[in-house]
Amino acid sequence: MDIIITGLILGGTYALIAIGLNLQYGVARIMNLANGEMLVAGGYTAFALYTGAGLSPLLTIFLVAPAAFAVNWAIYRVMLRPLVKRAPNRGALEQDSILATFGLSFVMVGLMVWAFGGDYFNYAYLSRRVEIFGDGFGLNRVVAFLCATALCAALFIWMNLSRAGMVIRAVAVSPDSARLVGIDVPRLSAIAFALGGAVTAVGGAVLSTYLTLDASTGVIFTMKALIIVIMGGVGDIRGTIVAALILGLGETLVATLIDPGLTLAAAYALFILILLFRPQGLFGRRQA
Amino acid sequence: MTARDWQKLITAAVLLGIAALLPLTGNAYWLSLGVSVAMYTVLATSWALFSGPTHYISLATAAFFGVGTYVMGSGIEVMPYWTLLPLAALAGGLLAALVGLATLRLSGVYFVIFTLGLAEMVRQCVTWYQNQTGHKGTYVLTELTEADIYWQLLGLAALVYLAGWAIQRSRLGFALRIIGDDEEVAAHSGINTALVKVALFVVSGLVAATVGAIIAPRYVYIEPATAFAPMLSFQVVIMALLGGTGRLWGPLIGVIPFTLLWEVISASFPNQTTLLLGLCFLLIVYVLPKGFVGLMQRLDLMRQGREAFA
Amino acid sequence: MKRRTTLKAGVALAAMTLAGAAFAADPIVIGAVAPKTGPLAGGAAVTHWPNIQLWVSEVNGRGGLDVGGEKRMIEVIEYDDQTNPQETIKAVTRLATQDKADFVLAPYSTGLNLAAAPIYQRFGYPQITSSASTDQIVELSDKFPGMFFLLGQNREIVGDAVSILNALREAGEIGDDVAMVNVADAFGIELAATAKPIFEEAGFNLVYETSYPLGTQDLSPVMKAAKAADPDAFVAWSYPPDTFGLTEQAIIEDLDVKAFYTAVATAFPAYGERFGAAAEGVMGIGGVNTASPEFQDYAARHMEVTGQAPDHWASGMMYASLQILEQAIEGAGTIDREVVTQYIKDHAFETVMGTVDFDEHNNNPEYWTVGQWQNGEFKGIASTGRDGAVPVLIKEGWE
Amino acid sequence: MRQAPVLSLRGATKRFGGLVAVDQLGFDVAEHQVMGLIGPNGSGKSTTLNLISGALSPTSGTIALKGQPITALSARAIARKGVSRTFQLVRMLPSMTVLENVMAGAVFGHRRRWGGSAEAHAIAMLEEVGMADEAGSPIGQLTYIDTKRLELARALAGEPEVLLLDEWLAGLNPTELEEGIALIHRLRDEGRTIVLVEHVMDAIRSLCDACVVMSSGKKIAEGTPEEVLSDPEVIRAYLGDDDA
Repeated sequence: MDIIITGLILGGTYALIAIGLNLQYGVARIMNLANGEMLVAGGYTAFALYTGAGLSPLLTIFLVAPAAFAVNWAIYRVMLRPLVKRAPNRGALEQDSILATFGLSFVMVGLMVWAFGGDYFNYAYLSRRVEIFGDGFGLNRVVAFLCATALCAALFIWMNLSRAGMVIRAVAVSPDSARLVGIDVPRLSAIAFALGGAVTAVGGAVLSTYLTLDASTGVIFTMKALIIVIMGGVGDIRGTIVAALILGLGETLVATLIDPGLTLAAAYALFILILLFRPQGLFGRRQA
Repeated sequence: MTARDWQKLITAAVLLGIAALLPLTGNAYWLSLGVSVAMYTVLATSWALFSGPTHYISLATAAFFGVGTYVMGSGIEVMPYWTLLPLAALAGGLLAALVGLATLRLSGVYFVIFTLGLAEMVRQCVTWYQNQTGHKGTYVLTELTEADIYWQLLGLAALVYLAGWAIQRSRLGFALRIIGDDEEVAAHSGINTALVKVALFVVSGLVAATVGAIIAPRYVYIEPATAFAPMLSFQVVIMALLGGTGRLWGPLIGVIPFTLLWEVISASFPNQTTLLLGLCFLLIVYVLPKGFVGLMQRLDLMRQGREAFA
Repeated sequence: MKRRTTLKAGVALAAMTLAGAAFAADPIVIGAVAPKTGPLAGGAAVTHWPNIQLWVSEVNGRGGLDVGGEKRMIEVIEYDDQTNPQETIKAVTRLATQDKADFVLAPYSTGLNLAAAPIYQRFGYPQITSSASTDQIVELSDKFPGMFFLLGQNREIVGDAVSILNALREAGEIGDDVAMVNVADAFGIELAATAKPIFEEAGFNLVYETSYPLGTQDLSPVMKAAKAADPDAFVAWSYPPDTFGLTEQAIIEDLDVKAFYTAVATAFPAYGERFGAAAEGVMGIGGVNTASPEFQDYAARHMEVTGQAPDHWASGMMYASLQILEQAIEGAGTIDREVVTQYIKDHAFETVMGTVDFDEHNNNPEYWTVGQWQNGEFKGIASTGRDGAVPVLIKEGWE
Repeated sequence: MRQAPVLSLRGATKRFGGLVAVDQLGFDVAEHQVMGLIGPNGSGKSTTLNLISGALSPTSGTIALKGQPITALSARAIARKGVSRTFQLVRMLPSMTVLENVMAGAVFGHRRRWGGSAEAHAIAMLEEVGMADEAGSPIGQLTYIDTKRLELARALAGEPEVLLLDEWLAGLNPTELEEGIALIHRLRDEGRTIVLVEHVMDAIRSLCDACVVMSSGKKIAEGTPEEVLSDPEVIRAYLGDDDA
């Protein structure tokens, strides 16, 4: 029981890390390697506002979200759109976007070091014990899990029930056909990219309540997010959620039952196994 | 071999000979840059041998490099240096073969992410193993100087160029170009696409591992974080693409300006090094999508166009 | 366009030079290479860079270094090595050959120091390391005679931690059962490997023993398992992010131990700020004599100049390394590197951490090994010959 | 005594999830025979070619080349055993010259040539399709029918036992169509064994020795073009039940 709850809570953390990237990659087709930096930036904002102005990180997200949306919108329109236009095929776009966003991640690390310094930052927020079925858990992690649940549920409902969500899903499935039925694909891609960035930054704000971050740690989160998104299947929110939970549970199982030293190795092994037996990911569609 | 081939071969040998004279100038600064250039040339060229024609972006360089570094690091106490280099190559090649067999069926981005994760996974396994065995620090204390390391890298570069040249002229190279153009046509023409890809991946893996082993004495103290630094994989890709992967010498003309640019940025803007390097990456992607080779070909076409009009 | 750390006094000097003041001597050019970005940037931002800033401002505030009767200002050239040994090597070489640096401060961390050691050796720079921790001091100082080690040896650091637990056990405060975990990275692995036989020799039972990867996001399985083993003491050979993570989990799990030890970053001021009263009684690597007026004065100046407090382990060591260089240059009365290096070998130095007198292996034999949070300060409780150790406190819960 | 068939399918079946694209298909192709595979859109013709060439592997059933089973083999192995194909949508090797495109077939095909021999053979194949003059051209400048010809030359360069043509005549204008039919006629006269999927009825009538008609994955008729095209069931399959 303990393992399951710990695993689920960790899965929630992973969902917060990865769900934004899924939108960016699944819909806008940008494999964003600067995803982790966006997360750290969100975390830093929460840290600064909490330690500076005493603002609760849970309120900060309402500031972070629109700001990150705007920034990511601009990034997409200015930086990435030209790449999309120029790419003759999806493979070329992937190559270009990997390189461009890798450069972007450097730029963002540089900007963050410049703006906030290279220091570690963390703070105590809701760092209390709560008991669930007799086992103790960090309240901040539980809250993060609830945030992840709320965020995923909201995204899922929005994607499946609203018109805008349907249109975004159409773009995810087939940008070419979407264009044929009169969908403004560039605009939708920009929205999806910006939304993904906003979700990631919000995730960072929530995670900063219990993780120690610094300007250079983004890459760790990028790696995790990539693995989860690929495992879950590109362009499907359910896949990412399931993959995040599987990874959380798997790592906790290995850590508890085998050896914590093998958690990351186990995560990669899981990732490889899924890729080998289901290259399109858990929920992905096989590409024609 | 035609006269033209001989001419090329001799030119290359002369250039290599000139490059080998660098340490004799006694200028430590240029030598330290020379080591960087030689190292990245070898890595980027061997990377391009595989990734250029197949368009598979491999980010596994750091994994192979790290494996080589660790072979050297853990063997130097018990074995002579020169036996460790082939051992490192073997280890890198073996890893590449395993990974290749398992993953070269994956397409595009899946392969990219997998190779990116590979360095991390190997690193985790190495550290876990060391932890289990109660390892106390990996030191590579040798008498090798910067010049020795530089010459070894040059020698390896020569081997890589020879291998690349031989491959280009072989069935293997031809098969690789066909795969790069259209894998389905390749399979239907009777090419064992998996074997060809694995073979080339193994070449790039064993070369990168050898480079890691050669560089290990330079690091003196081997840590997982520096041996498996993911940064290396990206640097190699960027440099190779900056040069252009369509020609054997393409990566070289990417490595040299990039290393110099890197040096200028590091030296002139110590507080914005990372920021400016990022901007340069972006610039390369936007301005030189096909690298210098592509740029030269474009200029060539333009000149021909003008001549045609004249 | 080289950006050099020109602080107030430096600017004044530049103005004087521009005004044509011919009597101003050339500044002493000092190179500094350490991470500003990359995995170790967080640690360097706490212990490395602020001390350079402080030292330069102080020395230049005094009008510079007294080199054989002539006052010479310091000009620092900084490079970011991005936590990449290749870059460290290039940057040190660049400092030596292009910038013609008179001295180059030691880089940050064991790995980067050792990678650069051959270059320091080649150009004859004394390399006074304050963040390199190794058990190969004898071999290394033999190979690199200009390399000095301030931070101490792992054997001692680990041995003293065990001794403290042993003392607590003999006092009847704790039993034999110890839970030991470590971060699976070079430093953590080495400390754990050193610690294990020492613990066993001392008759402790390692009731729980494991490692976890660097960058683990959730340490709760580790802490839950440690708690389940019901230890009397908890020891973690940890790095900055996980030192925080483990402590937080210990609080949440309410790990009931009388001795709680985490390694690197326990001595960071941020640790005390983060955990407040819960930090009370937590032990960690390092320590200082907080009662020493020299250290108090240093801490106050550090706060004033850099806007942040020094950590109570490597910060003082870093500053001490700068003081040693300063005193050696002034004492030798020259910037001849060979002479200065020999001076460092031959003399003892007064630093904020007390007197430093390197032994025949260039090792600083007297350093703090274990510290503990007491009354909101991280104080030294064990050392290899330093004065001012305070008695050990029993950890009384997490409130 | 009848000669053993070069290619034979027995009970070949391909399922995609619930959909049965090819259902218990069986037919033989004799040496020097031109076999037409016809049927309405979506009847499983191209899937059948993909099964033969190894692009897809059958769910059940057997396929044999000269009596040897090739059912479980990869596309590469099947190509090496002597099956060459063209694709429904032309597939070129864009970075290579015309000659190199053809050499790709010669170097790795049924008979593995290399160097001068491969080049000479490739030029011979280009002559066969009437493109010898363009050997050195990059393929970006080719007309549509030239890309079709080139692809044919590449397939021929492998010196196949069986040549599979997947709607090779589709998309040609009337003049080109005439040239195309003439070209395949020549191949036929050379005595090559060919399986072609085609919609152009004129071509089928003039080229095919025999036809297999497919509908919804099943074989509904087999015989000479005249026979099958007058079969009421075939007409019904093409025109739909209402008109029958």
